[in-house]
Amino acid sequence: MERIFLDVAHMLAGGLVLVSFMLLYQDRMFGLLNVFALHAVVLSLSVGWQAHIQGAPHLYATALIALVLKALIIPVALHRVVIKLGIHRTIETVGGIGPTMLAGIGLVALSMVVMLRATAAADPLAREDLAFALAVVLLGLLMMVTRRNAVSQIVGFMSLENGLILAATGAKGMPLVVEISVAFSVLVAFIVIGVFLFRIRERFDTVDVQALDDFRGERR
Amino acid sequence: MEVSLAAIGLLLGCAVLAVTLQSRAAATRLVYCICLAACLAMLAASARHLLSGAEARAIHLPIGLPWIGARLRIDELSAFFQIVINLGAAAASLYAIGYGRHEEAPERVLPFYPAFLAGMNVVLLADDAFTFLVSWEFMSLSSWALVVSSHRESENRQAGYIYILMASFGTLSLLLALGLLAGPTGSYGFAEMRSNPPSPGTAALVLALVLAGAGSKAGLVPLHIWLPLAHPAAPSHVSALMSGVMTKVAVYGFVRVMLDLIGPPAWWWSLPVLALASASAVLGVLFALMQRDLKRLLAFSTIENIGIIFIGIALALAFKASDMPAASALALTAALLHVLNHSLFKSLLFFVAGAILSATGERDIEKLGGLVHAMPHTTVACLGGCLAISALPPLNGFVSEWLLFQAILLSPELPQWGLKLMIPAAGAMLALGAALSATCFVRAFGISFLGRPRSPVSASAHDVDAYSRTGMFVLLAACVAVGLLPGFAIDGMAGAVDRLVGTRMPVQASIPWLSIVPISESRSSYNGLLVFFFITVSTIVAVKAIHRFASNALRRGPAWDCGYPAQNPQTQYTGDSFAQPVRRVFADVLRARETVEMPTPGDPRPARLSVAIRDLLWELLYAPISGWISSSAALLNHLQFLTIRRYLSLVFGALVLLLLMVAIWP
Amino acid sequence: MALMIDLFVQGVQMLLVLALAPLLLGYTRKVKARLLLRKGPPVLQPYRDLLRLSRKEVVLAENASWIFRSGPYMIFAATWVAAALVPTFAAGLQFSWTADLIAITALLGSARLFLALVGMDVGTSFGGIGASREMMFASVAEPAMIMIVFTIALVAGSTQLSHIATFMTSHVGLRVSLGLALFALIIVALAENARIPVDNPATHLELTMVHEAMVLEYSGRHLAVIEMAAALKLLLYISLIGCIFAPWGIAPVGAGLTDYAVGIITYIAKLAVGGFLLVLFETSIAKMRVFRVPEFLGAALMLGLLGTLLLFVSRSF
Amino acid sequence: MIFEWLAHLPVAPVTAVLAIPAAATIVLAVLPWYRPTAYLNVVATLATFLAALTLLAVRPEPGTYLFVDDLNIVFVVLGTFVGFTTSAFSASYIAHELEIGRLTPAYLRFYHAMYQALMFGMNLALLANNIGLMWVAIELATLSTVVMVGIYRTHEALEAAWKYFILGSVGIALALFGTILVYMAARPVIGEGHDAMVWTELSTKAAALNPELLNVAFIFLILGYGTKVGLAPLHAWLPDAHAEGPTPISAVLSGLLLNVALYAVLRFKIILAANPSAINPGPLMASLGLLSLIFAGFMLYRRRDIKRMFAYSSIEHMGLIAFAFGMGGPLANFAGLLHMMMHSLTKSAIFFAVGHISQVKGTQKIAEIRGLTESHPVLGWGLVLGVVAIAGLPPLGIFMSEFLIVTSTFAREPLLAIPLVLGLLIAFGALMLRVSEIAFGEPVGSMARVEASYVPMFSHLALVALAGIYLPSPLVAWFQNVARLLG
Repeated sequence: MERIFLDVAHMLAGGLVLVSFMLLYQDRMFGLLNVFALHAVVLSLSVGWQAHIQGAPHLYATALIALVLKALIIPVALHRVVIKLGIHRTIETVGGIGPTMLAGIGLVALSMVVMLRATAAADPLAREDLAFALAVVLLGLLMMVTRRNAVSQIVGFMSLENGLILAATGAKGMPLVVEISVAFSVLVAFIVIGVFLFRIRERFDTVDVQALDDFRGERR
Repeated sequence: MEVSLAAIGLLLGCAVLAVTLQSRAAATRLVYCICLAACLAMLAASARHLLSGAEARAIHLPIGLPWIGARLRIDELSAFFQIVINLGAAAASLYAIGYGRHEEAPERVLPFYPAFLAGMNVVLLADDAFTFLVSWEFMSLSSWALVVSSHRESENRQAGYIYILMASFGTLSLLLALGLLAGPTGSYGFAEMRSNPPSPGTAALVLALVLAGAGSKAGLVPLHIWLPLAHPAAPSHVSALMSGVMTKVAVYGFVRVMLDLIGPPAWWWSLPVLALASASAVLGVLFALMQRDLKRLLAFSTIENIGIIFIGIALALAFKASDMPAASALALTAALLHVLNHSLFKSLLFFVAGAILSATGERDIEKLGGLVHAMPHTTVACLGGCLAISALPPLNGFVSEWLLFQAILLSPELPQWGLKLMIPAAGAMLALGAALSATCFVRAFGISFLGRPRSPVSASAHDVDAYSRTGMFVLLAACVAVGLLPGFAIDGMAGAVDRLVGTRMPVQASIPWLSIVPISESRSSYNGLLVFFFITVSTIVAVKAIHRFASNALRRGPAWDCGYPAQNPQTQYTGDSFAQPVRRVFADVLRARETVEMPTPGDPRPARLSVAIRDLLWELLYAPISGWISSSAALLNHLQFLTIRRYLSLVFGALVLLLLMVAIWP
Repeated sequence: MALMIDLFVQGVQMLLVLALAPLLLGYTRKVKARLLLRKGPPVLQPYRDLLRLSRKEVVLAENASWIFRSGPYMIFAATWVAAALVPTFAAGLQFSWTADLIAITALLGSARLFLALVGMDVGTSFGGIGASREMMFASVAEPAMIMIVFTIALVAGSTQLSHIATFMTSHVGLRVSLGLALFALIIVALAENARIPVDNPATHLELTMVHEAMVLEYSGRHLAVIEMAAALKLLLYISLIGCIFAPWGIAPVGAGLTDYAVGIITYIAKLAVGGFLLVLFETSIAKMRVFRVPEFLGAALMLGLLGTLLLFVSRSF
Repeated sequence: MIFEWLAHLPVAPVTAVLAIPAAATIVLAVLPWYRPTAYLNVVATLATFLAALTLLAVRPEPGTYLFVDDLNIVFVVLGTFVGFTTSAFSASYIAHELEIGRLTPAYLRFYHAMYQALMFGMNLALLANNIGLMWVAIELATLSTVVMVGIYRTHEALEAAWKYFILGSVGIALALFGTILVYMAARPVIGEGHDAMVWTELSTKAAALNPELLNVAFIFLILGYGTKVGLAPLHAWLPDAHAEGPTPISAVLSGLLLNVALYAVLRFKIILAANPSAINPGPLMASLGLLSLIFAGFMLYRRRDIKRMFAYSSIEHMGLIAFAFGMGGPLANFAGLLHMMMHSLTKSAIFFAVGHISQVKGTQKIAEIRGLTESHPVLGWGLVLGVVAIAGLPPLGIFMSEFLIVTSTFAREPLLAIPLVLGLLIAFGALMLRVSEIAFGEPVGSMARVEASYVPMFSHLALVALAGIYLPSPLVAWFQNVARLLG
């Protein structure tokens, strides 16, 4: 029985990493949003599974939040943003998809090395989870720094945060997980609202910092 | 000791008071009177301590660095320097009672002046590293505020900036040096430092750091660049303090560390000191000779005198290292005596410059001339000061340099070859410096006081008020007194010398006819009093004889000048033309370039001669540093203008890097 | 009683130098004229000149200050005191210890400083030229002089002239550094006394003149005093060279009358020889351009430094 | 007797320190009129400060969520004090902003509410006995400052707020991962559940925790919270956030928020330092600090905006403090604490002065501010005093801490002292250059006199000056055993 638990958990966590790679691979806006919804679904499944095997009912709440907020509301909202701002064309990446994927693989390897070394003592479940979670976090960051487009950066941030949730739930018996996930949802909500309100945020880069600093007289 | 503390407290209180009543008219007089009183009190107290030969007194205040507190201590050395400081400070305050009235913005001077005096006095009394450095930097800070007191001229702001920068560079070097002496245990008290001398390597480092720290404050070449900028920028009585007195505080710092705290010296320590000192002695006066600005000229000559003092200290170090206490005592006495003398005549000359400034509004000697008629009293004071600083008998400047020459003549006994070759060269530099300074001050006095007025302001000048005159003549009297009776000064400072090098010069007061004998009658002796007496007598004889036997007829007429028709004052010899021969002789050192632009015949344009003097040190040392800093600032400045994504990449990169480190961590 | 004698001898010395100075001047002029196959003025001419000058009235420039008027006396006094302190015919005079060789050099420096100042007082261009050049020469000559003093002092172990004289008479052989010092001292002496090749004492109204340019504005008694001072200076230097490098016949400390007599005679002889050599040198050389002079004096400085270094080094053998 | 009277207070001080700002947040959010709210804001912060002071007297037992010990009480008292003075300053400042119409009453309400929220967040973060709770609190504080930075809603303000927000969120995320890792490291030892996130537990059992996990955790934590501290290369948000937000917020950011983040880092440093087989966190902190010091020193030269310049000087000093704590040892830790306190006071005083200046002159451009000591003597000399203090000149407090840092470093690691001294000199040169431009010379711009009160500014400066000359021995003793606590 333990075995099954472990394999399923492992499968789900690994699935999350896989979906992160799919996110990295995506080069169309809507596709990206859909894949992110998938990401959230996998996360909520994994969290739910953890809740089941740890017998920690409060984790179901986390799973639910993840499902509702990240798999439904936010993707839809971002969809509308994309349409509103008319940026549903391709996503400019920095340094192409291929190298990015390679880098991603390197990051996964790194996280494996770091974590499996570190958690030699901990129980296997936790080890797997932590390693995958770190991988997801790093991939999320990688996505943020390799995408020029605001929406895809937000997506990257949210996938990063999914990794955190995964880690939090993987850490058996960790308190405050729900609160933390709520807090993060607030953060994400802020970001989305920000994109809504400040139209200037079409891209992080479009705020022509140079112009601003000329205006401030900062540049010589 | 208590007197000094009370006086320092009084000064600080006075500073606060000045802040409150800076607006009122009487403030100036009140503040300077208080300063005068405090300085006189400290002068008396320290003189009593020095002459009574009392034991060192220490006081421990529960302020400053916790678990150490502020330790204050007065021994012969600090007492001697306190005398020097407060003599100059008292004269300056007296002078300023009158001079301060010409200040256009007194509220920028009054609060800082007493603070400056207090700071200098605390440095002399400090007995632990923290108190020492705090007061040291406080002194710099308050004098910085005084330098920028007339802040509307951009060059004053520039001067103040360079000054405060160099000052805190010096403070940091001293901080490191004292940190080394204190050791990892952090025993910052001077007593602990004395008790455990550092290892040779550490000592060498300390020497370098102290040379940088105290040297930059004293104005040793090549750390002198701030001095000729900052000293003239301040009000004249403050310039007098900075040049005549504050540099002595720096000398005190050097002596305190190198001859007292650090323990027995090594012979080669004197080599770098000697090199820098002789360089200062010559370069300072050479540049002084080229200046048109009277106060800047005086500032440069300060560099020269500092060089002379440090030559003496270097000799003292060398003799002490090779265990020749008598010679060491002689050299140190010469240095300390010159400390006293320079503080006297340099302050005097700055007072004169201030008097000229307030009378004519000019600092440029090319615009002066003929002041001998307009300002008779100032003329006398200036003439005395010039004679003294030119090291001419029977005034005081000569005595200290004479003693220094005597010390140099003892150096063949030294075993080390490096010193054998170095010291005569230093002696030649010293003589060269003395001769050049005579030239320099003939120029300064002759151009500004003699001849015919070169500008209406100098024709219509009037002598300064009584306070300023008194301030000047007090110092002049002191110069004469030390010059005629040097024996008493030497005996007075014997205690300090004894404490530092273990012995003292033979007692001078008991020698017949009050002459001074450094080592033995047969070797050398000098009697300022008799020289003065003879000169006076023979002058009187000559005058009497002439007026007895020769005709007393006298007729005023136009100047003969080889029969040339009387020309207007502009045709007089100018300061630049006076300096021209020396400029040509030392052209390689000064990098002087003269360009003559001679219009073709028939062309009405005037011919022009323009002289450019380049300061190599600035070009080779300081310009590159500042250039490097600004270029790297420009380079790094690009980091201000990245996009958020790029900043994120920085974070990401840092994260991956550290993770890799952990991954490969054993 | 002994003090009385000492004071008397000291007084004799002071009067002697005063009396001999113009004579030396006249003597040199005479010899020079003879060497140039001219008849030349009588030897006593300088005395006459001084008398004549002192009888004339003084014509003073309008803006001449008190410094201009008191200057000559200062210069004269300083020079006279310096000359009085050099052992001429007797060592160990009463006040010989008042000032050593360094102090004497510095006394001459004071005299020079006043000379330069009075040159600038009236505010004529010639005075300025003279003053600036004089000071420029001095600023090279003085270090040279100090180096010479070092050399001698290191040999004699004293800077006290009478001690040096006695030391030299007794036990000192030929020394390389002494030779260098002598050479340097001669150069300095030529420069200090404004002799050819540095300056021409006989010139007037010539842009290269130095000493004359400074005293251009003087007349009457003032000029007389200045001339006297100049003559004293020449005497001083010759007797300096004499007492250091040819100290024979100088009466030792506490000597009898005969010794003094011998001393005076040998002294006068020394002056005669020195003056003759000086003139000989002057007639055989041409005056050099002003800006060659610093090199000339720089040579003296180098020689002095070399002598000192040699001694410093030889001390350790 | 005052103490037992305190002991019988209706509310425990700890709760008061948190409850007052929380309540004030809600009240201020609903109150419509702005002038009373400003005063209410001051009153609330004053009450918080008093409550914090009572913590000195009566120290409650460590609870499950909150606790008070020597370390965090330093920060709490300092923070609440600066919060109080800053609110006093902002009362007059904001009124002026309202007059010139940069803010509307509605935004002002929002502003005051957020101010209290910020105070609440910071106090909670400091008093939290639970690393998760602390994380939440710091996030709250961050969000409240984000909206205040953007409150002027100008192009630049929004841009700055956004930059702050994004970088801050990433930092927060990293910090959370680190927190989780610490929990994982503690779980085998302390057991599942809440206890494994409690400071008191963690610090007592620190030696037994899993070292490898702690290493990884510390990397995430120092990067996460270090972003808040503003250590280079994580500093990017700081200058713009300081420059574009309202000046009181700049003062609070520099004076408080950076300290809070630093406090978090210190807490974890203690745990790591107590674990023998974990990597020594000191060198990492020290090198990051040194990097920030030198980097900021160079950046100071090209600044045109006065607030941004002082923001960079904050980076410099945070680097210095981090360096001191990284060096460790009783002397350096003492110096670090002292320096942190002095820097908070001085820097907020400087920002008060800058606020007055920018309101009088109507600009933040250094080039348009000249001759201040002549046009506004009190303000100008106040600024000069502040800059002289921040530049580390005696007799002001920062000189003492810098003296201790440099000498102790030079005695232990001479090679580290050289870049340290160079960095200090470089920064010093830049600061003095700018201040002599601002304070001296021909005055330009408006000569209007300053309405706002100088009391907050000069009270800070007076404290700094006093500390430079005399440190009361209780404070010294207290700092010393905190330094021992820091190891």
